[in-house]
Amino acid sequence: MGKPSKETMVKMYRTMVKIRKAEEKLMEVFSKGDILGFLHVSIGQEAAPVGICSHLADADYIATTHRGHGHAIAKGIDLKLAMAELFGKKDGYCLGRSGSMHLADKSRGIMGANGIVGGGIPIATGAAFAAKYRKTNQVAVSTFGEGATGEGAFHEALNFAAIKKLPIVYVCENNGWAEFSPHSIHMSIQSVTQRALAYDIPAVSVANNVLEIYEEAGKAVERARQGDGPTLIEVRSERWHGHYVGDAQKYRGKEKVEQAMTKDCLLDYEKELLQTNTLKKKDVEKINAEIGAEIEEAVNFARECPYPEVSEMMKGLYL
Amino acid sequence: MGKPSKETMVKMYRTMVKIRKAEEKLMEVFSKGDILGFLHVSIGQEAAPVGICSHLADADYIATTHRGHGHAIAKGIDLKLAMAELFGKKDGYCLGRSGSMHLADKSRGIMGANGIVGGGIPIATGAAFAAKYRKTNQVAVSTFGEGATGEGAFHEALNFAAIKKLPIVYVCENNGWAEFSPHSIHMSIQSVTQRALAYDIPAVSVANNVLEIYEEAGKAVERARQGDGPTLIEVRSERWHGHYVGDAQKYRGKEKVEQAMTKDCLLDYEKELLQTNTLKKKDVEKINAEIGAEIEEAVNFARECPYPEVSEMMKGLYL
Amino acid sequence: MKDIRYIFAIKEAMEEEMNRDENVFLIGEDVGLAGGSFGASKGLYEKFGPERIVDTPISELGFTSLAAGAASCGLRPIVEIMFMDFVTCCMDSIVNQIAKMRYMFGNQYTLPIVIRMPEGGGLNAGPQHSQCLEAWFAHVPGLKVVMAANPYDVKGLLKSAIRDDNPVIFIENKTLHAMKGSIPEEEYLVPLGKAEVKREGTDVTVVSASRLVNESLKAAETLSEAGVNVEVIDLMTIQPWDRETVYRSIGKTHRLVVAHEAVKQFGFGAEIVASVAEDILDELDAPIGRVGAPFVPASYSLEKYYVPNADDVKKAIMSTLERVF
Amino acid sequence: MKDIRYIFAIKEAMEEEMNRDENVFLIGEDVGLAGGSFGASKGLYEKFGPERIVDTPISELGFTSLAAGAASCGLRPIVEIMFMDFVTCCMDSIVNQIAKMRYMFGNQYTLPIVIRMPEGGGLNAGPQHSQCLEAWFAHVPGLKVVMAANPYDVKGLLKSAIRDDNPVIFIENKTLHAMKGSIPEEEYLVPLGKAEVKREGTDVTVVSASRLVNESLKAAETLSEAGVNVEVIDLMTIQPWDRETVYRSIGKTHRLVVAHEAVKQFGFGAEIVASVAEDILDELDAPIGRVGAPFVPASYSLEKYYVPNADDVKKAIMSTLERVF
Ligand SMILES: Cc1ncc(C[n+]2csc(CCOP(=O)(O)OP(=O)(O)O)c2C)c(N)n1
Ligand SMILES: Cc1ncc(C[n+]2csc(CCOP(=O)(O)OP(=O)(O)O)c2C)c(N)n1
Ligand SMILES: [Mg+2]
Ligand SMILES: [Mg+2]
Repeated sequence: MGKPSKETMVKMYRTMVKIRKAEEKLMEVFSKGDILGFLHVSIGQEAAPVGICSHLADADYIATTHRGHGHAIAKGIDLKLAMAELFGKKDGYCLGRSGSMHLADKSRGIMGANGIVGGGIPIATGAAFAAKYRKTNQVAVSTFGEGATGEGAFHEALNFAAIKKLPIVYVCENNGWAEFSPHSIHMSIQSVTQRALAYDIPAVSVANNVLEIYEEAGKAVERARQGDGPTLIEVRSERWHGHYVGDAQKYRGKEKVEQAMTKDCLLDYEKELLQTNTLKKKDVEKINAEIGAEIEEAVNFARECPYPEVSEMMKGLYL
Repeated sequence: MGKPSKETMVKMYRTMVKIRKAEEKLMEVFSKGDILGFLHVSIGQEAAPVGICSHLADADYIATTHRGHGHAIAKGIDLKLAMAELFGKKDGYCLGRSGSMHLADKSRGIMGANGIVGGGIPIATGAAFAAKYRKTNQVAVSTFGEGATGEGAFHEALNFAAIKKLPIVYVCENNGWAEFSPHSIHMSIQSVTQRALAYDIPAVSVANNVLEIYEEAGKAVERARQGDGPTLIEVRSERWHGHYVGDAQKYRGKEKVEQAMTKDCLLDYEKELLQTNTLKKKDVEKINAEIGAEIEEAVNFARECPYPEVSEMMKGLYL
Repeated sequence: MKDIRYIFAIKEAMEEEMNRDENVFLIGEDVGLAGGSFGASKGLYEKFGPERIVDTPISELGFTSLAAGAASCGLRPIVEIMFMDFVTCCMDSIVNQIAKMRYMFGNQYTLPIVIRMPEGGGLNAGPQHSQCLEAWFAHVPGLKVVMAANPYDVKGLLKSAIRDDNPVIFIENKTLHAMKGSIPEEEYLVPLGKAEVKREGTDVTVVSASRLVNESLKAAETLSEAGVNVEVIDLMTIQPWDRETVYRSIGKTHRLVVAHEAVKQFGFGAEIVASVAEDILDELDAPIGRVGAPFVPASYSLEKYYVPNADDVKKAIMSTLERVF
Repeated sequence: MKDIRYIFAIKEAMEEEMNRDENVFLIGEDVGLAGGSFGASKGLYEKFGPERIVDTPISELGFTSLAAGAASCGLRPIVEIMFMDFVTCCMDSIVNQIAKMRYMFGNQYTLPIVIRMPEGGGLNAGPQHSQCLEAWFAHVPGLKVVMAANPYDVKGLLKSAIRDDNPVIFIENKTLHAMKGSIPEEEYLVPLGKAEVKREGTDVTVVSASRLVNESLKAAETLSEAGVNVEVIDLMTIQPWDRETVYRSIGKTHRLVVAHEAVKQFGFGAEIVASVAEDILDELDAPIGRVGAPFVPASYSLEKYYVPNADDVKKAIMSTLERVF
């Protein structure tokens, strides 16, 4: 695997910016009431989806969580159609039926965010099963938070994947919080990697650094493609914002929030790219401007798109 | 803890004989059609329930499985009333409603066998929770097979017990088979103790030897009573008979069955007691005769006891 | 009397019962430090501490079965399932263990457990966060199923549920959490197993529960202007439900509409209708009417067209009235 | 034609469909090495190997959701849940994931999954091994629910279910596993969503499914000696169910009995009755009759009094016939 090419490095930066800016925009429009339901943003955690999805092709699979915009974007989702879904519009990926918690794009192997904590883990495992069954060399990725590792679904899925040596990478984004409670409420272990010992699954814990994640994910994806079975990667990040947009975070305290925000995987990466001269200041500005415009365009598209008609509600239940 | 007293050692032998003979009798009457439903015997696995329950008082709790006669007997269940239940009779512990898979005796902390694999694990954990809540120094024991460790219930229960340091001992009787499939279908690890690493729960694997089990169980029960939290004990035994009585074991092969039967934890213990002069040949004979008579009596009691009346079926659903 | 919100009435009920009986405790995800996802236990952690207001890992099966074990040993757990949709993760605990433990063990154990869960739409939270599944539990012998339509009822019913020695599935409705109502300062109970005629009428009986009771009352108001006299019955307890009150009303109005937020097909309304058709069919003067959500998953952006409301009840009433038999 | 047992007809259906389509595979506990707990997959492991006949750890949630993922990627899983009671362990997979994935993701995915499970009594296996829970699934939009009463139907329906692009809950009955029946040598299908008039009659319509169809036919035979002419309808598919056939029959007999093995209260029969009361109440000449298990957990030693049989159906028919309206 080794280090990413310059091209990949720039692309990773672009994608991280895209996730950051898209979610900042989402927070804004949500606060205005343009988006309904629950909105969980992953700001501060952009490194993981980008580091991992950089190793995936469209044909590879990913199943994610309620906090899944980043993964969808990193896996290449069409921003316009995704925005339309978030706005609940007719042209959205799910025809406006489902919103943020259920973004999916079959054409790019995005098997869906999930409103059920842990729900996506065995589903992604099923995708890995299908890849092995068909002897394609597709790989599946399952992302989830540290809280999700308390669910039986996590345990049952990893056990099966280990037994069958399925081509899957389990990525636990340990952002320190599950809803309104800290790590210590959810487990008595320091690192989620300990969970993998129960299945003899190799595991590694990485900091919230896109290049480190890229490296470990590369090994894990390679392992999976070679038929050597699953890997668990823990990414130690911090949640910048509340559990959902609108969460006042009384349980957390302002200082802790501010402290979390001092750790910025995007800014760190940007600095590194500038220092190593991989990008120049003006490249960075250009990228940010381009992405800003792309997001603006997507939001405008979503805004102008009509809502589904009521009659469409009854369509398509059965095939 | 240390070694058991002579009295305890003899009592343990008695109890092991009682389990063995009771189940042999059950196989006999089941084959005659006196007992209906499913009957899962634990012959060859008597060491675990006895080694563990020797440390428990009536006030301590145990929740077991479909293969739970041994634990119930070791925890002191009244053999007559238990037999009556197995025969589906009115005087049975469950009024004849439930049979072998649901033996329970509240007065002795026997919280119930369970027809759902893994079902009893979080229930026993709840008993430990109650003991801690009330600051009694009761201990709970949860027994289950290696197959049960595949269920989410196992994972969720152990995680919680570890976090809350509950006074519980998890006893996995790894008898090599879960229904009709071997260990390798159920996990990719060699020892169930590896599962405990996921929760930082101390774990130990012991052979099917009642004194070794007694020793490890003693430490674990002590730990629990001291407020130091859960322990997982794996007992490596072998299933002598089929999954249930009537299982032809085509999946297993005669040789393997015969091989399993060469390992006899009861006979081993008997030999040890004789060699160390703890018991004399005639004591052994006497004990066996006494227990044989006790079982005969229990079976006769059960046989003569009437079935519940149909009208009783509708009674007691709600309190 | 004092004004109080539904969610706060829930808190008061739990607090009073916890004061009254030290065996009562609350367990669930984020019920402690955070005071509950919907705020039902706000302040209780500070008052009762982590021993009695127990935050759990995300493990519905684990902590619901744990409650079963704790109840077997004499405690009286209140379990909070954050959204009713998540009860799918612990059906084994509820159906195979909790519902059966008393009967199955020959009455040796009592299982005084209340499992609270909010159901329904109102948050545009989409298909996995809006379901109404009470009919499932009503089909399981051994459970009581309770639904409360307003702050007064929710407090009185929840207190009764906590004191009840049987397992109770206690269903809240998310849109009702913010509803205000008037309740006495002093302690009161609302009994389980009794329906209440929330509005008397002579032309048609609407049998309902939870939010749809309020919608039915609205529909009744509108129709009263048109000279139609609607009787609205709030079942409050779905299982075991109060046949007497329902049958008495039908004996008077001879017309029946059942209304719930759950999808209409195979919903609890079907059982009411089937019982009527079995026991007192001759009392009916017209085909019955049914109100429930359409037979598709709950919708995100079309939620307001998905969730049944007063207008749907009104239409069902009108159509029943138009038909004779 | 050839004689075959119900359990073997299931095997044949799976085998034929696996021959026909390499995307079809079977997954569940002990389905492989052991050929299934009830023997439904005997010989298939030897023929198709461990890749397509997949033994799992004891983890109903894990492997059912796994099937959802595999189906999303184009495979066609058949999931075996050993006893229907254990489906409580994977309600989340079925209800929140499988039932909704197609609709919820805007029709992007198809979920051609068959989830097989045997229900009911017959083995004296007690409260946690005898339940009939089809009404739950019928209440969930997105699932089809199928029940087969004999070897011919089970083979034809299962083949149709495997070919269907929607998730199907396919419910067997343990006492039927050993039932013998005659089926054609050549391939045939029985369509989903269509009921069948299993016996024509003019006096009363019995609507039923699975084992109770056979019991109803027995009851009908006995009653025919007394000059009563019973029409027996086998729904076969509970969701979506065939209103047309049921309504047509009631239009002829004007009397209705519904019969199932599940507990009567809130069972699927309630929905049939409620629909009739909503749509064609005026066709009924007498109160309806209902047959189902009593409202307690299944009993071990009293099972034979618990599980409804031909005699119960006969009584319900008689009581409907005695009453006029
Ligand atoms: C089965 C289930 N239980 C509870 C919830 C409510 N819930 C939504 S997100 C969440 C916390 C998840 O924490 P974590 O897995 O760490 O992910 P994060 O939100 O931190 O990304 C909870 C409890 C749910 N959606 N599903
Ligand atoms: C939830 C659930 N799934 C499946 C079963 C069927 N079943 C009964 S016993 C058993 C095997 C259990 O194996 P193990 O835990 O090793 O215990 P053992 O029988 O070896 O004592 C299975 C699969 C069940 N009873 N409950
Ligand atoms: Mg988290
Ligand atoms: Mg075993």
